[in-house]
Order: sequence, then C-alpha cells, then structure tokens
Amino acid sequence: MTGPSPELLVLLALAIPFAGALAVAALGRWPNLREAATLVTGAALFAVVLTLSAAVFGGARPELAGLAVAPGLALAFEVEPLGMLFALVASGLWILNSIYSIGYMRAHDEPRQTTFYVCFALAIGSTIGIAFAQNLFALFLFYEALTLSTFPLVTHKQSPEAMRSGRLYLLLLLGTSMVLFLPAIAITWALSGTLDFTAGSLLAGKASPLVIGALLGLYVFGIGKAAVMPVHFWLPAAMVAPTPVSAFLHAVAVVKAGVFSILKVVVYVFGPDALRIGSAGEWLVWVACASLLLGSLIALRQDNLKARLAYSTVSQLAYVVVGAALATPAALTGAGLQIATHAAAKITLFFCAGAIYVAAHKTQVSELDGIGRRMPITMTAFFVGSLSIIGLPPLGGLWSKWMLGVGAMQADAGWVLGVLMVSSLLSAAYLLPIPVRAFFAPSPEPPSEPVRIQEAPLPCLLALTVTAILSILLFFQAEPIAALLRGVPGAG
Amino acid sequence: MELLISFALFTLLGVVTVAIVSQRNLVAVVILGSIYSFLIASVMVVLDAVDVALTEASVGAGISTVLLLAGLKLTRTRDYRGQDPNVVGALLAIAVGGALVWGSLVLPPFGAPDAPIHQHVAPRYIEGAGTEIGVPNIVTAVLADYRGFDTLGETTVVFVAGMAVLLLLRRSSLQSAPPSDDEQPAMSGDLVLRVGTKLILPFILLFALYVQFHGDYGPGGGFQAGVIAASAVILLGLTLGLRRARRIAPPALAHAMIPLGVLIFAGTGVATMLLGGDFLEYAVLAHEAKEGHHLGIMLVEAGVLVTVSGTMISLFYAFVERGR
Amino acid sequence: MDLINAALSKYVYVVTIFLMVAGLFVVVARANMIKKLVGLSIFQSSVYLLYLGPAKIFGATAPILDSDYTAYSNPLPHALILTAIVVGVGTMALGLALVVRIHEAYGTIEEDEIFEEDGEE
Amino acid sequence: MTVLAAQLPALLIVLPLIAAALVALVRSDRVAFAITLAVSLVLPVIAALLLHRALVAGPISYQLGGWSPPWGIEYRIDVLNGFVLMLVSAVAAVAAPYARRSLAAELGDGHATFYAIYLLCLTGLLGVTITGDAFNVFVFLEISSLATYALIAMGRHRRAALAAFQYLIVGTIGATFYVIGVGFLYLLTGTLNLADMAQRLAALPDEQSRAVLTATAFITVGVSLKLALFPLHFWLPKAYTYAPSWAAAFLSATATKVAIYLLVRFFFTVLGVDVVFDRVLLALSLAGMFIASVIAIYESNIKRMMAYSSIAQIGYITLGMALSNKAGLTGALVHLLNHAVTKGTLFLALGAVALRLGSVKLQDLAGLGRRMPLTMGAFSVAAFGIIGTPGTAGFISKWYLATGALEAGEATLAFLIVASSLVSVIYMGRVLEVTWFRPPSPLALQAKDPPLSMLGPIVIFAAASVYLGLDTRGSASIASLAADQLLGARP
Repeated sequence: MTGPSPELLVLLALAIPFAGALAVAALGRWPNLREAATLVTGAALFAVVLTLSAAVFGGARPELAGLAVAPGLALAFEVEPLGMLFALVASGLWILNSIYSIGYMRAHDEPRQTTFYVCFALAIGSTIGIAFAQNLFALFLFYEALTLSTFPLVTHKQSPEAMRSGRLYLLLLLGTSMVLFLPAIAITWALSGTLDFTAGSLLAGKASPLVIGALLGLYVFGIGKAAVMPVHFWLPAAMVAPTPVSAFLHAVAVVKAGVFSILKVVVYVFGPDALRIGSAGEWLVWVACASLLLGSLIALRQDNLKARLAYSTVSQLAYVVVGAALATPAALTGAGLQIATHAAAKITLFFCAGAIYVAAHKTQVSELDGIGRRMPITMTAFFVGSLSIIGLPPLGGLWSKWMLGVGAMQADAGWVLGVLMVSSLLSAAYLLPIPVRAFFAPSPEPPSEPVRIQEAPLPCLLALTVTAILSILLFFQAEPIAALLRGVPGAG
Repeated sequence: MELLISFALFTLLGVVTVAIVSQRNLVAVVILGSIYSFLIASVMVVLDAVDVALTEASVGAGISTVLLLAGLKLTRTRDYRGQDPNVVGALLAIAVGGALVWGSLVLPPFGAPDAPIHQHVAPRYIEGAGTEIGVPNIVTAVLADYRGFDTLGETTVVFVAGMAVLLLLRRSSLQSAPPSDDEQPAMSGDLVLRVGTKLILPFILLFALYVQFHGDYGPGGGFQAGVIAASAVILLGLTLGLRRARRIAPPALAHAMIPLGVLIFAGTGVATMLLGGDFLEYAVLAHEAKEGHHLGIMLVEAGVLVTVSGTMISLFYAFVERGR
Repeated sequence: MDLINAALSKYVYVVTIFLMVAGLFVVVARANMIKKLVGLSIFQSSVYLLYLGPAKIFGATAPILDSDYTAYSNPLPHALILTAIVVGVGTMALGLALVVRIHEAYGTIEEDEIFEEDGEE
Repeated sequence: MTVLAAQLPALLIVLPLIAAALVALVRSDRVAFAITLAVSLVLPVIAALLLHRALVAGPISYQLGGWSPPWGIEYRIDVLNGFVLMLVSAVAAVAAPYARRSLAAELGDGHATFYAIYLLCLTGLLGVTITGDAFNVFVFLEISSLATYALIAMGRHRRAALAAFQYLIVGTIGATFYVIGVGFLYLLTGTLNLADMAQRLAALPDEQSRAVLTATAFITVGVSLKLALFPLHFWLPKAYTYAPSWAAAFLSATATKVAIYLLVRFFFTVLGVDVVFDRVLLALSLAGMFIASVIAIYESNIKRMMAYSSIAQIGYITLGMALSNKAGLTGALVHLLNHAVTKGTLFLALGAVALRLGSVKLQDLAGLGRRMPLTMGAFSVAAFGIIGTPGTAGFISKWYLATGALEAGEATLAFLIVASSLVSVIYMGRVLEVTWFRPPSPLALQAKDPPLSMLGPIVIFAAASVYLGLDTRGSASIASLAADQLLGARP
C-alpha cells in the first residue's frame, strides 16, 4: 500500500500529542482555539493510530529505531498486537474524553484550564509511548512520564484534599516504580542481558523458579498503576480530581497502562509458559483473585458514586492480571479484550457520574433516587455500562469474562471460574441498584412540581452516549480484536 | 672536611626539629623555624644547590619568619597549653615514615654519577646552558628557559597567594586609613636602628639589583631579588614606621605590581607566539637565537621580580594594617 | 672514602625521612594552627632534601658553568625545589591570613577549643 | 589561522591567566565580571576544538618554550583529558552568568578580586588537566588549590575560614604527598614527562618495583585527599557547605573531577597499578557510596546533604576505575560529566534558594516548590539524576557501572550499585516531599524564582542532565573511546 511508511506513522503517533501540547500551550489565551487544538490533536492521533492498525492487523510489526542510549539500551519502539489494541482504545477514547472535558470544564468554568489541557495531551502522548515501547527501558521512561504528567491533573483543584491525594498518588506511583519496578528491570537485564520485548521468555532457564516468582512480584507491585491490592490506595484517593480526569485515569490511560505493562511483561519477558498454574507465578493468580473480590466487596459499601466506581476499577482490572497470571491462550485473549471492553464501559459510567454532578450536583448514590426521570439518557447509558461491567450480553463485557473463564478452564483451575462468577454477581450487586433506583424509586422532591428533563451539557451527553453505544458495538465486533490478539505470542 | 660539615649540619637539623616539635612557646618556635631554615640553606649549599639555598635563606628565614611573627602578633598568641600526646598522629606519621624507608631503600644511592637522574634528562641542560642558551648558571637556564613555564606557574602561585591574602585581610577598600602621625613604629625608639636602617637600605636595594641581573652568571634571579627588595621596604616599615614605608612604596602600587609582573611574564610568551614561535620560545625574540634567549630570560626574570616584590610588600602591609 | 660517602648518603635519607615524620606529626597532632603551619613547612622542606640530596654528585660542583670544572650536580631538582619553596611560602601566607580571620571570628586558634565552641561538623 | 590552531593548547591556559591579571588591576565589579564572563565563554570553544582534533587526529602534543619533551614541558591532549577540559570549561561557562547577582548578594560590593581568584582557580584546573609533565601538574594543582582555599574562605559564615584552613592543611599534605611520589618516580627514571616516565618505568628492574609501589601509594593518597575519596573526604562537606554558593557549585562540578582525572591518568597511563590497589579502591568506593549516603539522610542542611551525596557519587566514579574494564571505566568517566552537570544544578539551585530565603535548612524549604517552581523544578530533575532514574544522566553512568560489574563477574557489586541508589531515593525523596507537599514555611512564603541571570544556568544544567540521559553520543561514546585508549595503554 502507498502512503506514509509504518515507521513514519509510529513517529507521528508519538510526536502528535507533544506537538499538540505545545499548540495548546501557545493558544492558551484563546479558549476556543485551544480546545480546537486539543480536538485536532485527538483526531489526528486517532487517524494515525487507525492507519497503523491496518498494517498491524495485516500481521506487520512496524518498528522505530530510536536513539541508542547505551549498548543494549535504546529508546526504541515496536508496535505489536497488545500495544496496538491499547493505543487504539486510548487514542479513541481520548477524543471522547476531550469532548467531555470541554463540556465539563466550561460548565464549571474551572481555573487553570490551559495547564489542564497541556498535561492532558502530554499524558496521552506518554500513554502511546507505553503502548509502543519496544523494551523495558522505553516503557519505564514513558511510565514515569505518564505519572508526572497526570499529577497536575489529579491536583487540579489544588485544595488541601487534592494536594493530599496528589501527594499519595505521586509518592506511591513513583515510589513503587523506583524501589521495585526499576530494580526488577535491572535484575531482568542482569539475568538475560537484554531488555527487549521478544516473543518467548527472556528468562527461560536463566533463573530458578523462586527468582522468577520473586521477580514477578517486583514487577506486579512495582507497576503500581495496575492498582493490584495492596498498592491500590492511590486510585480511590485520586477521585478528588475532576471527573474527566477520573475517566482518564480509570478508563483511558493510567490504570490501563498499569495492567497493560503487567500483561506485556508477562508475555514478552517471562513468557506465558513460565507462569502457568503450578509454576512460580501461581501466587499471582491468588493475589489477583483476592484483589478482584475485595475490590468488589469494598465497592458494595461505598455510597459515594465515584468511590464505588473506583473500587469497581480495582476489581475489574484485576481480571486482566488474572488473565496474565493464568497465561493460557484464552486467558491472555480475555485479558486483552477486558482492557478494551472495560475501557468503554467504565468511561461511560464515569461520564455519567460527571454528568449527574454537573446537572444535579449530586455525588452520593443515595441521592440518586428518581434522577433517571430527569436524566433518562444519562441513566440509560449508565445502565448499559453497568451491564457491560457485569458481563451480560449483548455487551462487550461478556466476551472478556467469557474468554477468561475459558482460560481458567484451560489452566484447569475451576475455582478461578468460580471467583469470576462471584465477582460478576457482586458487581451486579453494586452497580444495578443505581439505575434501578434512579428510574423507579420516588424522587425526594415533592411530586407536585412537574419533572422536567435536565440533562448535562451537550458535549458530555454526546460523549457518554457514544461510549455506551461503543460498549454495545464491542459485543458484535469483538472478533476482529480477538483476531488481533491471536497475534500475541502464547495467545494464538 | 666537607663531609664532616655535612654530617654536623644534618645532625643539627634533626636537633632543631626536635626542639620545634617539643617547644610550646610559639615565639621560640618561630625563631627556631628561622634557624631551621638557615640550617637547611646551608645544607643546600653543601648539596651544591646554591640558588635554592639563597632562596630558602631569603624566604624561609626571612619572609616566612616575618609573616609568622605578624601572625602571632595579630592572634596575640604566645604559647599554648600542652596537650596529651596524640597517639593517632604519631602512628600515622610513623606509618608514613615506614613506607618511605621501605621504598627508599631500593632507590639509587646518593652521589653516584650513574643514577638515572644524572643520565637521562639533566645532561642536555648542562650541555645546552652554554651552547643553546648561553647562560652560565644552568639552574637559571632550566628555571627561566627549559622549564620556563613552571616558573610562570610559580609566579602565578605568588600572584594567587597575594590576591587571596588581600581578599581575606584587606579592609573594605584598598587604601585603608593612612596611619596617624602619632603611631609608634615597632622599634622607632632605637636611634642606632633608625640610622642603621637608613644606611643599609641603599645597599640592600643594590644587592637586590645585583642578584637580579647577576642571576645569569651566579646564584640568584628574579625571585630572590624580589624578596630582598621587599625586605628593604619591610625593614623600613619596622624601623622608621609605616608612614615612611608607604611614602616610598605606596600600597596601591604594590598591589598593582602583583598582576603586572604576571602580565610581563605571560606577555613575553604571547609575544613569542605572535612572532611565530611556541609559547615562551625565546629564540624568536631576536634574529640570533642566543640573543632571543637572553632577552626572554631577562624579561621573565623582570616579571618575576615585579610580582614577587609587589606581593611581599602587599603581604607585609596587609598583615601589619590588619593589626590596628 | 666511598664508604663514608655511602654512609653520608644513607644519613641524608635518614634525616630527610625523620624531618618528614616530625613535620607530619606536628601537623596532625598539634591543635594550635600556627604550630600546624610551622609543622607543614618542615614537612615540605624535608621534601626539598628528598630532591636535592640525590642531585648531588660527589666531586662535582654547583651547576654554574665554569672552565675549571667538568662535572656538575644535577640542576633540574634545584629548579624544581626553587618552585616548591615559592609554593610553600605562598601557602604559608594564605594559611596565616586564614588563621588571622579565624582568630577574629572565634577569639582562639586552638582547633579543639573551636570545635568545643561551635560543634565539630 | 593554522598558526592560531597550533597555539590553542597554550591559549586555553594563558587566556584565563591574563584575564585574571587584568581583573586584578580593575576596581569595578562590573568590569571584572564582564572580563570573567567573556573569557569563560571563549574557553569551551577552544576546548571543543582541541577535543575534536584529539578525536579525529589522535593526541596533540604542544611544546612549551619550543623545547621537545622530555627536556621541556609538554602539553599532551588525548581523548581523555580533552573530554575533561571540555567538561571543566563548559561547566565554568554555563555557571559564569550566575556569579554577578549571587556574589553581589553574598559578598556585597567590591568583590572584583574574587573574580581574579576564580579565574586563577580555573587556570589551575585546566593546567593540571592539559599538561603532560608530572611537576607541572603540581604547580598548577597548587594554583587551583590556593585559589580554592580563598574562594571557600569568602563564605559568609565564620566557619568558612575554618573550613578553608582545614582544607588548606589537608590539601597541602596531599600536594606534598604527590610531590614525594613524583620525586620517587623521578629518582627512578630521571624524567618528569609522563609519557617518557611510563616507558622507563616499564623497563625498570624488578628489585626497584618496591619504590614504584611506594610512589604509587603516595600519589594515590595525595590525590585522593584532593578528590575526597572516602575516608579522606572529611574536609569536603564543610568546604562546600560554607563556600559562596556559586563557588561551591563550580568547585563541586570541577575540582574533584580534575583530581579524579589525575588519578586515572597515573593509574592507567603512567603506573601499572597492581590488583591490590584496585581491590582497596573498590572497598573504599563502596564504603563511601553507602556511608556518605546514609549520613546525607540525617542532614538537615541541604548544602551539606548535597556535599555528602557528592562523596557518595565520587565513590561511583572510583568504583568504575577500580573495575578497570571497559564498561566500568566508561561509566566512571561519563559520570565525571554527568555528576558535574547534576550536582552543578543542585548547588546552583540551592544558591538561588539561599539568595531568596537566606537559608538552606530543610524546614525552611517547606512548600518552596510552588514559590520557586522553576528553581525547585530544576532541583527535582537533578535529584532524580542523582537517584539514577532512567531518562536522566545519572542512570547512564550507573548503567555502565553495573555492566562493568557484571562483566567483571561481580553480580553482587551490580546489586550494590542499584541498592545504593535506593539509599539516595530516601534523602532526595525527603527533600522533594518537603519542598513540594508541605505547606510553605514563613520564609518560603515571599520567595520567588531568582533573576534570569541565575535562573538561566540552573535551567540549562537541569536540561543538560536530562539530555545527557537520552542522547549519549557526546558523553558516553567519547568516554568509552577514552576508556579504550586507557586500557590499551595500561602497562
């Protein structure tokens, strides 16, 4: 095919967001132009990633040889299926996220919006870097870049509370990455002599199972973004951030980047075979399942809507870790799918939460009785998102849960399947009541006054509708993604 | 005979050192130090190092002593309470000494003409001083020509030290208040001294000039001359009072001389560069190489003289004036 | 004769090293700063001998060309030590200036007293 | 033009010297600063030309006085000291604009002489690096040392003079040790030219190897006193804590580095150092890395904390020397540059803090991040550099060091290198936590970023410490070239 070479596309995908950040900073004085810059950036980025995906679907593995920093240490990039999927999800949702942000930020006329959008662009850029990283070094660099660029977003309000949780956010993520992740990388390199992501195991036969297990631990908890318990505190704390940011953290980039990194490490560093049940990696299945159940249980007891959603994320993304830990073909596919489906569903839910806050200034679940009659579209979308999270047809969530279940069977770990079932029930228990009460419970206001539709601003509404539809599409269009994921070594 | 003297001198040296180590009265320490320098100087003569001897005599016994006494005066220290013997220090020093003995036993013996240092580089100097440079005093030839750049460095060290002391001790501006008339110079009471000084001054300066310009033929050179010239001013200041000294050698001038000498020295080097030679390659200064060397050596020695005398005088002023 | 020469050459070594040890000891062991400086100059002057001693050749004369002599002692160490002496006096002057400043600041030049005064850090 | 090119080695030393003399003649601070700045900006250009020529055309030899070595003094520039010359002059150039405001604040007016002494210090450092003559090294070492004592003594705190005096004693002992060592080598070989010396030492009969060993010991100890190798570091924290901020930054970035260069030069091109020295050096380096870092954790005066961190960082460099394989040596050499840039940032930033707050105590820095964002931002970047985060210069050094350790089959050593940077996470993290997340201290409340002349250098250094973490063509590749030459030449 003609058109730009894959290398150029990769370069563009990495460059556009940072160029966009500059543009936004330059246009800061004219809000309309500034927002336009953000949207153009998003559109351009998505277009590039989409074109790139065409090649990757075709089985190509575009590379970009960056600069060699030291022998065996290069800032290089290679697009493989997992990264492609992550990039697609992130860049795609980022557009909607931006549209939503514009509506949200303007409705609240928040201060420091320019800084906000600049960091926003930097963050998506870092995310793309993580997705396309060809080795642990590049991955780590952009991982840290993502932490630093999202910090101003989390502390956007700059209230004492915001600063407190911002501090937790930074210290926990940086701390774990410095003290666990980085040494893990060093050890990997000391053992294998390379940091490149290559099909098959870097460590096979190079280390005792004990070392492998310990190393896996360093990675799983060093990659604090994955919010595997007990390093999940930062996530609920970070909900003080404006809703668009929460959506970005939970659905688009940050936590996703975490689980994605773990998935990538499992597939390309340890190699799936190293971590099957009964191997040194087995403990991870247990930890992940525990994280998964505890997350749901805690979510049940949250009255604050965003807090409930936050713990739901902790639980839902533990699914991905479970998939990685099981490391059977179906499980890996399921993990990949879960990244996509959960993204679409969870972003919908957060958009709705934000919409409710903007339109009705309500944050507690208990306040939502009857609100569905005032915000039908929003609450319908919320309902759709919930179903996808729970994993019911006709929604994308079904497939990821399904494949994970199959994966569990492949690893003949039936009990994992049980855990997944229970967790789905739990998620139904903490999500479904919300739309139900919103539609059917009597609203606290006296019924005398007529109920009038009072939705959030149009951009918000638009964004959450699209994402809701997206979750439905994922049910019918899951096959291409699955096909893409079969390209992942060990998932075929 | 010579040997006997050598043995005696070395022994004395050891004895004086012991005295210095054990002596608590600091004035005594300083005086002993001065004696020590004289002894070393004599030892140097015995070792054929006449230029070094002259330098050590003028610096060690002269300037250093004056500076130390000034330091004592400023810090109003006479002697200090003795302290319990410092075992660590002793062990450390002995360890170092041990290492030295251990290593030096295999060094080539003294006095033997076949030692590497007499075989390898030196012969060229002894040859060339006459043929290449035309300066009888080989040390001067090495100092000012073969290794002239070291001497530039040495002058720079003097420059740094002078500037540093001025920076540290100078009160606010360069001209501190001129001493009032009623101030009593250190020893102005003594008529003999006053007259004696007046009489001796011209001779000191004359000697300085001799040392300066005879440096090519006999022991001496810019450095020693500079110190001697400075000592004349210092003597003046001590006996006839600072005011007189200031009138003859204004501090501002002395300060200016410090960098000036370095400029002369370095400037000579730059000139040789401009004339197409390497830095300090005197040969290019004149049509005939030896002429060039003569000219170059004269210039740099002049530079050394200026910087050194300027520094020594400035040091004297700086210390004495800090006192009041 | 040679025997005595040999003896002398060893004797010079011994005295030189003794001076070194003594000087170093004074620097390290004495708290009074002026005494430290004196010790320092002894330490340095011992090095002068380390260089000058071997420069001597028995029966040779000072390195000043003279038709009566053919053998001269080695001039190079002389030149080096001349430089070293100058460096030494420069150090001494700077050291004394510092001592004066310290005395003005602390009123004493005994290191241990100063440390007692404002805490050794 | 070609004539000029041939004279560059001399000019590199003579220019600052003459400038110093001129500065000493002028009274006005402004003129003095102008001259200083001008010269500081020219020197890196010369150094760059020299380094370039050394890279493409091999070692440069310049005969001072036109006398051929070993009779005359020779300037000899190969990749190694070309690299160090570049480092020293570049650091000086970037830091120079900072001087005016900082000195005016800390010394008051009438400090023209200070510039003269600074230029002489620079002359001395460059002279030590460029020369190929053992005794010439001593002379210029003393030039830089005397100047350094004066620079330090000018600090405002009364302890400055004390620190300077103690440094003077230590430094002079060190220099004298060096002269003793050189004296031994001279008595054995009869030459002072380093290259010549190396050849003749190789040809020495075995029974005299004892004397060589003694010489090595004295030179090592003497120079180690200058480079503050643990446990000979005790003078450094005081010196850097009480020196004027600008001087502290300049010295921490250059002085110790030049001393290390000298040690490398003797170890690898002059003396055949036997394994014992390497093992001892290795042990001391490790001790320094950990002990100094641990001490830094308990420091509340950040300048002193940084000083101890410097000692630890010097440990990394000597560690790489001790490994004496290509990767290790490359790590050591590249860390000369990386640490210079990083620590330069930190000390300059602290200087700006001192200017605004008049204090560098940890508790006074609370909440400073939002008051002096650019300064503390640069500080934070450099802090990550010290920790050795990927993407910063510090990481590159440690990467090479770890590689060297593994190549030497010392897996535990590689582990210790990683572990020690975790210790630095503690003290640096502590500073960052306080400066960014604590409510502002009363002093911090009215603080703001320093004037551009000071902010510029800080930011440039910080940027460099990141750039050198990503693009290592200018640093690591040259360093590895130098390492190759050294290992090739090692007797």
